[in-house]
Amino acid sequence: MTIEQRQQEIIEEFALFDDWMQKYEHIIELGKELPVISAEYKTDDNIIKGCQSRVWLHAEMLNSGVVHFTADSDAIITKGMIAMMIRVLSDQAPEDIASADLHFVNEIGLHQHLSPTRSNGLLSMIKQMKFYSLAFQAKNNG
Amino acid sequence: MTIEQRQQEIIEEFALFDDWMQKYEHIIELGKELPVISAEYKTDDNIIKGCQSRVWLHAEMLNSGVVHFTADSDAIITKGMIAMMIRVLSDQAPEDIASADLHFVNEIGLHQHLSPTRSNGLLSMIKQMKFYSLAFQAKNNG
Amino acid sequence: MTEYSIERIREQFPILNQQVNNRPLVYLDNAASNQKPNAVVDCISNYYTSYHANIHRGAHHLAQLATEAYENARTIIANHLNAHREEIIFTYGTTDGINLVAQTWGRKNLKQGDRIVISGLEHHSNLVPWQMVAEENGCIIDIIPVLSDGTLDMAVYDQLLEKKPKLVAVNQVSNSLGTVNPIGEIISKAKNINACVLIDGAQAVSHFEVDVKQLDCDFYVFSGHKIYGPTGIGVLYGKKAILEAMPAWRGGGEMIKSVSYQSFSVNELPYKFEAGTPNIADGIALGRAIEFVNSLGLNAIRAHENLLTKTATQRLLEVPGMRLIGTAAEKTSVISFLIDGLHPYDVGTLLDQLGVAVRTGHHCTEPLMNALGIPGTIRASFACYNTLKEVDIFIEAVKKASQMLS
Amino acid sequence: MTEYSIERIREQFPILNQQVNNRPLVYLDNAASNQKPNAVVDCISNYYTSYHANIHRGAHHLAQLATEAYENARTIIANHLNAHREEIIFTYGTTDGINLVAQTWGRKNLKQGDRIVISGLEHHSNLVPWQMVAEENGCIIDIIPVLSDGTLDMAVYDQLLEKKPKLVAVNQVSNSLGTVNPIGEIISKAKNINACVLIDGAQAVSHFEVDVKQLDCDFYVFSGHKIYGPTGIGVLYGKKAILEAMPAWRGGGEMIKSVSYQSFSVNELPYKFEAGTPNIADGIALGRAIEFVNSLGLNAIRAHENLLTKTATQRLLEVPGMRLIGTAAEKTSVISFLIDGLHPYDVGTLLDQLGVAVRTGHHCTEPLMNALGIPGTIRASFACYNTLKEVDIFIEAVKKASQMLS
Ligand SMILES: Cc1ncc(COP(=O)(O)O)c(C=O)c1O
Ligand SMILES: Cc1ncc(COP(=O)(O)O)c(C=O)c1O
Repeated sequence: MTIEQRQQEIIEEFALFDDWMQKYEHIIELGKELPVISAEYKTDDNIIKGCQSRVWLHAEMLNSGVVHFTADSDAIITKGMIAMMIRVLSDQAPEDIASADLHFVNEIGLHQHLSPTRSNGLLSMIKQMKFYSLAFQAKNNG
Repeated sequence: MTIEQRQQEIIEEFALFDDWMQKYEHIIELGKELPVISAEYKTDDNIIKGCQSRVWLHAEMLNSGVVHFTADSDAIITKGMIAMMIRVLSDQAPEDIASADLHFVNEIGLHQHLSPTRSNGLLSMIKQMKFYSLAFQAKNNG
Repeated sequence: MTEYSIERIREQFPILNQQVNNRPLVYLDNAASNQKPNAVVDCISNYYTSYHANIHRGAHHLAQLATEAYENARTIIANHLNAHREEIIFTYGTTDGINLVAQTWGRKNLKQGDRIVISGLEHHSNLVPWQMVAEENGCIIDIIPVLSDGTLDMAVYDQLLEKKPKLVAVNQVSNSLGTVNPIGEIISKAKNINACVLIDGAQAVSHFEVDVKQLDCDFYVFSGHKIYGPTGIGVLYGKKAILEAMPAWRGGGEMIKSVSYQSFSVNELPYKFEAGTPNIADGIALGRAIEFVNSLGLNAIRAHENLLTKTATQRLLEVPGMRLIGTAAEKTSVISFLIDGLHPYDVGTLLDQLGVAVRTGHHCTEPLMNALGIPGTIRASFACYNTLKEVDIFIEAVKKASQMLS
Repeated sequence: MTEYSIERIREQFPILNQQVNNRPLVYLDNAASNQKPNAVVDCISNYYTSYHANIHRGAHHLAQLATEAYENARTIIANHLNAHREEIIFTYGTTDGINLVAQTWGRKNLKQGDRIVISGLEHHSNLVPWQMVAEENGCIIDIIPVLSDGTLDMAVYDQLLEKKPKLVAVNQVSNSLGTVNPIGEIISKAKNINACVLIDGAQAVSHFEVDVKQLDCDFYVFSGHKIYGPTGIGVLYGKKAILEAMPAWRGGGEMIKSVSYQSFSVNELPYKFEAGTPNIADGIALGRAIEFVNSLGLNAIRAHENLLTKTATQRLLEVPGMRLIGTAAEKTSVISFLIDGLHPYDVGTLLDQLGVAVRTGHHCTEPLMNALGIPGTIRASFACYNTLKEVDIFIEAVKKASQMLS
């Protein structure tokens, strides 16, 4: 599935919810289901420090040429948001990740979580995901 | 005449004027008529520096026990105001000067010239006049 | 004193009357910044629509009106603090005021090896400016430790004073925990060893009457936006003799007596510390804000806030896993808490969805949070306009959020 | 571009529609501070009555709205100056901005024996801060002299550059005389010898488009209240690399990345230089003020002001003893003058009685007045909302005052 198709999938999923409470319950669920990042990657090196919550992000280039992300956060709602980011961006080609427009966040009404004012680390995480992808891409082409 | 009587005199004088123009023409006239301060007193020592206009003030204690003031300014309206201050306060007993309430300025509608914001030196001049009087009084009593 | 009518008070704060996420707004982020009554907002509009002009030195009518209003605000503030007019310096906020003192009094008087005592409860704004001077001049900063209930360890304070610090800088009230510090005792003990004392009153002025003469502190600072006044304005009180001996900080128009291309001489107090065109509108409006609190009466405000705080604190304990952070006997209307297993950010996010505005995080007291071994707290804080009904909504919202997250 | 409709513009400035001393107000003190359109005033009221909260780090709705509006204002300003967002530092005014640069870049980079070039036209705010650093660090200040027409002696500037100054700090437009300085030439010559350049744009921003990238200056500063915005807010533009290399100035909340009791690390740009709760309301309103000038168009404003200035200048020459101070070919809408034998204060006082607001005195350029051998001037300055009718009233008032005083 392309990044766009995955975004559409999430948008449809969220269309089922009648109110914000169901929506947040779902995000919390997603947060709980996020595969645990392996301990070796939950290091200070991989930390993205928001003021409100912290995010750990690890990226690796698989042999198949796609970028694989694992991540974690100390806050569960942030973690739920991370789960969606990973679902959309992980295991995609680096050039697609780098150029992705994550419009689904707006469409499911959660754009406020990506506001710089939240300082929950999410915005920096997306920047960092794109940055990794660019780096892998450069290395591939180099 | 007491300080109060002199103030009343000025208030009555100004009551004759129909508009601000006559009033200011009169002040300008008073400014022009102010006896020249003698050159020996128009020194940097005696200067009271407002931002807008400068004032020179000299005070001396006469044998009769009253304080005699002479003063000058580079601005003619300030000088006119000075003329009135001198008319009211000069040649009075130091204790009367020190405790004088110069309500006439308000009553003739010129209080704005005594506002600290004008920084024309007038307010500082009055302070200085009272300060001299207190000093002379202390010396007398001492 | 007239009766404390919460309806009549709330009428003056139109911002409170709105829906957030389809729920009535319950604004409990007052320790970060409280809301402004109509009188303050109208004061600003009225200034700009009828008598704005640059102040001082202006010989024209509008300049005169603006100057009088601005200087009148200074007088209101001076009277409120029991200070002299020349001792009231308009700043741009608490942070600006503390930096002013650190960069003038501090850089001049704090020498190599000198000690500075601050408390473990300080806001970054009463810590970083001293770290800057300490680094430049080679001084040592000592911290009065915080006990587990959020009060200061006064026994250690006594020991620190034995090292003869040059400066003691503490807040009157902790913004993170609400602890009211014993500043009377702190000041008098510091004065015994001739230390200079700065009190950060940012969190105090909207709850307590402050008499700087009686306190006998050397400096007292606060922000307008924490006492129902506008942002961008604050006050530094300083004892006249100390202010006179201090070098100027910002150079420019208004703070000078005379300037040549070669040198300048400084103006008299308070102008010496007020370079450039000041924040005229907000200075005038701060005067109005102080009249507003005085019209309600700070004692009446505090009584009302105490009722809300006591009720909310008791009811919070109904929530499973509730952990109150800061349980000093003397507190203002700040309640900081954690819920076992839940991250403050998650709780704050769900409270916001429920219309309840609280603050989460370290509240600009990162070292305190580290000392307490917590990542931050959820902080609710009440002001004169909050109601018992809002306490109810708040408690229900905390319960709901806690449920959803568990 | 739409037609320049003075009626529609004046409707937006209710303050202009009043009587002073029973005469219609003619406000010609715009170089000191211009008036604010309704859009700016309403922006402030609207902020306080609907979405005030402390910004950044707030997880709740109002904090989010306030932060977005404040950061959006920063973007408007960045676009207006052709700068990047991180290069736009909110200050409290021109004076605050220049002091920031002097106390950070200046104290760090200006060493014993280093030379600073400023012009003889500078406002005290672009002189005293450098005198302070020069005194502390042992630097030498060189002055570009002012010629009799109020322009700078560029030949001497070339000579001063031969001494390899570290810094050139000049205003784009003189507040006392209205002279427009050749800053393009000043900057490029300074850049040839790798001097740092600060431009004081206080008097320029309400008349000219400014493109800091094209100018290639290192710093550009201005005040909100001189571009139809509120008091208490200003802007410092700095090149990113230079801002990054500069130490922080005010310490406190928001400007830090992380703090312990022992030390702190600084936040990224622009926050590194924005300690404490900023002037949120006025920052947002400054963005609105810039939208206002752009809605009229700075070229259209300047064309209108030029017409007023030209007309008034010609007609002033009808007054016996008229002496224009500052007759540069390139001027903004400032007319400074003296009348033989009359003191500026007297003329200003009578003009005020006639409803005409002008400024008199040294205009915070005392050294310039001394260099010109005059005690000060009478200064009339026009803004976008002044009219030819007001020029008439002004001229008649000057004649009347002159008559009364002669
Ligand atoms: C050229 C110039 N520089 C600096 C300033 C100082 O600006 P502010 O007083 O707003 O800080 C002014 C205005 O007074 C000015 O005209
Ligand atoms: C105790 C305390 N000190 C200092 C500050 C800093 O105040 P401001 O951000 O208004 O400069 C605050 C508020 O944030 C505070 O609560």
